[in-house]
Amino acid sequence: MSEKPLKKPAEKPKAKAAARKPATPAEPEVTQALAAEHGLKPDEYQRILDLLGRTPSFTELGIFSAMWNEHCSYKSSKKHLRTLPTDGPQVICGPGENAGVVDIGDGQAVVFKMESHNHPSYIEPYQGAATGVGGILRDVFTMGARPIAAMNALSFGAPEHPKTRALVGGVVSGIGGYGNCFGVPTVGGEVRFHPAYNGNCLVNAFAAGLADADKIFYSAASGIGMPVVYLGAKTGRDGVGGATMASAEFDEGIEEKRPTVQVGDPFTEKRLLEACLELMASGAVISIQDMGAAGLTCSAVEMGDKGALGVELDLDAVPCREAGMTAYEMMLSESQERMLMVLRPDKEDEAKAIFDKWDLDFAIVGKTIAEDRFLVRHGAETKADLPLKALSGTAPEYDRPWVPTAAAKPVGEVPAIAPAEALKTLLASPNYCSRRWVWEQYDNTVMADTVIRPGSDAAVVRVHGTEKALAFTSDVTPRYCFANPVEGGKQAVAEAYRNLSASGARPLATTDNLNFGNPEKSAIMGQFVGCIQGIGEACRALDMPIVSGNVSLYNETDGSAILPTPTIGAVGLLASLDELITMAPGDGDALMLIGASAGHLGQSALLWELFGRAEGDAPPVDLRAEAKAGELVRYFGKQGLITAAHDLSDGGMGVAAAEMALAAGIGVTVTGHATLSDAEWFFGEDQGRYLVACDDAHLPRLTEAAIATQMPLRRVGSVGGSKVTLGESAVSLTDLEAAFEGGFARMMGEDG
Amino acid sequence: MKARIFVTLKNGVLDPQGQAIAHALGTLGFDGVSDVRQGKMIEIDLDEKDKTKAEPKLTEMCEKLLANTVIENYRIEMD
Amino acid sequence: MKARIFVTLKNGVLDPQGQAIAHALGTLGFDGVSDVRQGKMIEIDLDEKDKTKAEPKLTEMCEKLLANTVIENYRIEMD
Amino acid sequence: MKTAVIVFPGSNCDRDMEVALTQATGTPAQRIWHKDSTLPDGLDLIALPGGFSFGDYLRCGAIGARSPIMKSVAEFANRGGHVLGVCNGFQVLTETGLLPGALMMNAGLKFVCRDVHLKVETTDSPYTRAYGNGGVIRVPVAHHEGNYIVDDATLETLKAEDRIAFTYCRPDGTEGGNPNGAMADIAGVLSGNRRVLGMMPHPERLADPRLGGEDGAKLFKGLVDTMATA
Ligand SMILES: Nc1ncnc2c1ncn2[C@@H]1O[C@H](COP(=O)(O)OP(=O)(O)O)[C@@H](O)[C@H]1O
Ligand SMILES: [Mg+2]
Repeated sequence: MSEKPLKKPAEKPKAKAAARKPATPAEPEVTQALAAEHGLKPDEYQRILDLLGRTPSFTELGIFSAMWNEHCSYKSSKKHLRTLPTDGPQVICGPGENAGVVDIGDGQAVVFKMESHNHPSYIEPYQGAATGVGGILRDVFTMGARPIAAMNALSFGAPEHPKTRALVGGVVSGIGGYGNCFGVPTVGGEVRFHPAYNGNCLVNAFAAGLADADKIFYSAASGIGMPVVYLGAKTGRDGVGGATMASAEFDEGIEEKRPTVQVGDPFTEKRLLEACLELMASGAVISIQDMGAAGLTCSAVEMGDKGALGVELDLDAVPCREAGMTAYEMMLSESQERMLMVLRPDKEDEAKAIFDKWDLDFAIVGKTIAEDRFLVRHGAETKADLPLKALSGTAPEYDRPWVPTAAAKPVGEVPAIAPAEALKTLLASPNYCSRRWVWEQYDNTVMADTVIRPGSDAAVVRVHGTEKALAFTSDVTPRYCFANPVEGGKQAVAEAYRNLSASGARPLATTDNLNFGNPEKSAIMGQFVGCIQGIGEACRALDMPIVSGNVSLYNETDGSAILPTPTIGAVGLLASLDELITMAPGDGDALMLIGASAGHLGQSALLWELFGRAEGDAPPVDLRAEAKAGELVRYFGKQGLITAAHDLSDGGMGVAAAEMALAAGIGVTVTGHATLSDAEWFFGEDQGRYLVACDDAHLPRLTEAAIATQMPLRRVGSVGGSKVTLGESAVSLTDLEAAFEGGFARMMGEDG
Repeated sequence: MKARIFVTLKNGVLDPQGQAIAHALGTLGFDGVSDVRQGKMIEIDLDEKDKTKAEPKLTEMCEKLLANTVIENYRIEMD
Repeated sequence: MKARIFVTLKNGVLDPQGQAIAHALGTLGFDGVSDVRQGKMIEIDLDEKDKTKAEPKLTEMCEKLLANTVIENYRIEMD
Repeated sequence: MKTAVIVFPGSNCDRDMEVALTQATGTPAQRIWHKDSTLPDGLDLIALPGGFSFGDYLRCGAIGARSPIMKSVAEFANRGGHVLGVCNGFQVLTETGLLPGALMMNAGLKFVCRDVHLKVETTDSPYTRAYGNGGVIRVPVAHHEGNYIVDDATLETLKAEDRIAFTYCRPDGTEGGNPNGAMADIAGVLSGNRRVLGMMPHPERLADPRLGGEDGAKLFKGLVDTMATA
C-alpha cells in the first residue's frame, strides 16, 4: 500500500461530527488507507469528507464504497451512455429502472434487461452463473412482469486453455440449474471462445417478462411514514465486498480478496416471484426494488432517491441467517433472492397472508421519512446518518481520457481454399459448431409457448393466450469491435436486427451489456467510446432504442484485457404467428441472396479459424441498406413468398447456406462467383445480407419487390440432394452434420 | 482400502437444501430441529493399502475434483 | 445434540454419479481407484439431549423423509 | 369432465397442464394448493405437474410427496380415481408409493431438454387408448432425474401386467433414443388398476400445432373419451 501523506479530513465541524458519528470500538478506524481498500480513490474519499464535514463511520464508508463503485455508479460510463437513443413511441420506460418496458400492443408490455455476472462466474462458475440468472430474473419481475424467456451470452478463453472446460461446464449447468428450476424457458444466447477471455470469462444473462402496460411497478417510494418491508431469503455474509470486487481488476491476490461466494436458491426465487406478483395484484405494493449488488444499501437509497424521500432502517429487524452480523455486513450483503418494498399500511394483513402462503421471511425494516436522510440504526446505535440524495447525486463522474482505436491495416494475401473443406473445418470448430450441447441443458419449452427453440436465428415465444409472439436474439462480434469499435458497435446492433427480421419479427428495442477492460487506460476507453458511438448510430437508424443495459468494466487479468464485447440483446414483435419465418427451406427451392457482396475478409471467421489470423478492418455497416434489407425480408415473409430465411454473419454465405441445409436435412448447392475468389464469395462477411429460399413460382414477385426497393437480389443456388456444394467442391450432409453436431462435445472432451 | 470423504458447505455459505429439509421436517411434525445442513459422502475403494501413502493421494483428489474448495470443506476418513 | 445421517444407495443400485467421479479421477491420472459411490450426509441439530430418545426420532425422520428406502439405506450417528 | 392440478411451491408446469386440460375437456381445470388437505368433490382426474416442487431439494419430489394434500390424492387414487403425474409429478408419485420404482439422476448426469420419441406400449389405459397400437409419438423431455429404476421382480410384474405405458425409442420405433438411461427404456408406467400414470415426457408441451406438434394432445383426448363413456 502506498505511504503517501494522507489528506487531512476537514477539521471544521468537529464537535458536531463527534456527536453524530457513531462510535463502536470493534469497528476499524476509518482512514484514507481503509477507504483505498474499499476501492475509493483519494479524491473520492476527500469528496466524502467534504460532503459530510466529518470522517465517515465504518458502515458509512461501506455504504459510500458500494454506491460509488463503478458497478453501481457508472462513473466512467455515464457520460457516454447518455448519448444513446432511449426514446421512441414504443418505449414505456427506458433505462434507469430495473428493466426497460416496451409496448407490444393490446395493453401489453415486454419488460427486459441484460446483466453481467462475469467475475463471480470466473471464481465459482456454477454459483456465479446461477446467481447471475437469478439477478436478472428479479430485475424483470420486480417490475411486475412474469419472466417468459431467458438468454445467455457467454465468452470463454481458448478451448485448449486449462480452465476453459471447467468454466463452460460450470457456467452452463449453473444457468440451467437456476433457470430450469425457476421455470423460465432459456431460448437463446451466444457462446464464443477466444484467448482474450482466458483470464476473464463473460456471463451476460438476459431475461424478458410480460406485463400489462398499465400495471408496471417502479422503485420510487412515495408517502411519508410508509413501512419499508423486507421480503425473501435471510441475510448472510454472502459477497460482502463483492460489489467492490466486481469493479477491481483481477490480480494474483484474488484468493485473498475472495468474499463468501453467493449461493443461489432458485426455489426461493420462484416463491418470491409468485408472492410478488400476488402482492402486486392485491394492490398492496407502492414501490419495489430488488436487492442486487450491495443489496440493502443500493435498494433503500434508490427507493428514497427516486421518490425524493429519506429512509430510516432498523437493522435489528432484518432477518439474518448468521449470528452476530454487523451493520456493515448487513448493509453490504449480497445475499440473493431478497426484495425491498414500500407497502400500503392498510393492506398489511393481505400482504402477510401472501408471505405466509409462500413461506417467505418478511419484516418491516424501516420507514420512509420526509427529511433527505439515510438513517441506519442497529442496536442502540446510529450506524449511518447520511444525506440520501447526495449519496447517488454526488457520486463521482469521470470524463476519462480516451484515444480512438487506430485504423486497421489491410488484410494480407489470403491463400486459395477448397470451400467445402473450409466449411467443414469451420462448422466443426468450437466457435461455429452447434450449441446443442449447451441449450439441451436448458429447459427451453417450459411454459408451453416456445415456438422457435434455440438453434435458429432469433428464438420466438408466443405471448401467452394470443397469436402474437416475441422474438429474442443476442449478438456481438468482438473481433470486429476490437479492430474497429465504431463499425463493430454498429454491427452488433445490425446483426440483432437481422436475426429478428429473419424470423419475421419487427425489431422493437434493445438492451446492451457493455463488457470492456480497464477504463483508466485510454485505449480501452477509446474502445468503449467507439462502440457506444456505433451502437447509438445503429439503434437510431434501425429504430431500436436502448431501454436498459449494464456496464462491466475492468475485465482484465494481469493487464491483459478482453476483446471489447458490447453484447446486444434485442426483442422483436410478430403481430401474428402467421408472420413467422423459419430457417429450414423446402426441397427444390431456389436460394436467393439479398444484399451486396464485396468479399470482405477482414476479421473474418475464415481467417481466424483456418489461419489463426486476426487481420484487417471490420466489415463496414451501411445502416440504410440494413434497414431496407430487413424490411424486404419481413415483407417477403408476410406475403408468404419465402419458405425460409437466414441472415449472413460469421462465416458468410457458406456457413449460412450450410446451417439452412442442416436445419432442413436437405442439401444445398451454391454456385461460385465470376470475379470474387471462393474465400471472398463463400466466406466474406459483408453485412446487410440474407439468404432466402423460395419456390420458383414466387421468383418474379421477389425480383419485383427487390427492384422497387433497389435492393440487390440474386439467385445463388438451390435446395436439394444430400450434399452441400460450394462451387466446385462438396461435402455430404451426413459428414457436415457429424462435424457440426459433435463439435461441442469434442471440445469438452466428451466424445468417448 | 476403503476411504470416505465428507464434503460439507463452508460455514456461512447458504444451504438451501438443508433449509428445505428442516422446513419439511417441521411440516411433518418433527419439532426440536434447529438446523440442518446437507453434505456429500463419497466412498472410495483404493488399491493402496498403506494409509500414509493413501492420504496425500486422497487430499489431492479432494482438492482437484471432489470438493469445490471455494465453498466446500472436506474431511477424509480411512478404514 | 448433533446427529449425522448417512444415506447411501443400496447395493445393486447403479450409481451414475459415483461412476462419473471414478472416471474423472482416472482422467486426472489417479489410478488404483476401483470403485466410487456417492451418498448424502445430513447433519441435524436437535434440541433433544438424550440419545435413547433421539434415536427413534431420527429413525422415523429417515423412514418418513430423509431416505427413499426403495433405493437407499441409511445410518445414524450421534455425537 | 372435472380436473384439477395440484400446485406445489416450485411447480412450474402447473399452468401448462391447466391449459392442456382445459383445452381438452372444455372445462377449466382447478388449481389445488399443496397445503390444502381436502379435494373438491366430483373430480375425475388429478394432475401432478412438472417443475421442481420444493426445489427438488433432498430428492426430486420427496418433500412434495409429503405435502398435506398428498394424503387425499392417495385416497383418491386408492378409491379408483385417475391421477396423472408428469415429470416432477411422476417423481412425486413414486415417492408416495402410488407407482413403483424411483427416478434417479440421468445417466449422462446432465439436465436434458429435447424432443424424444416414445413407443406406445399399451393402448389399454385411458391415457393411451387414443394412440394407435405400437405407434410412435414425439414429445419433449426436460429433466435431470428421469432415470427410472425398479427391482427385477417388479419389472417382471410391470411387463406381465402390461403396465409399461411408454418406452423411449428412435423415430422409426426401433430401440434407442433413451435420453436418461432409464431401465428397459421406460418413460411411463401405470398403476395396477391402470388409472394412475406417471411419465417423464411432457405431453402438455406438445399439444398445440403452433408449437410444432400435437402428439401430446391425444393423451388428454383419450382421457376425455374414457370419462365420456364411463
Ligand atoms: N448460450 C446459449 N444458450 C442458448 N442458446 C444458444 C446459446 N448460444 C447460442 N445459442 C443459440 O444457438 C444458435 C446459434 O447461435 P449464433 O451462432 O450465435 O447465432 P447467430 O449467428 O444467428 O447470431 C442461436 O439460435 C442461439 O440462440
Ligand atoms: Mg442469425
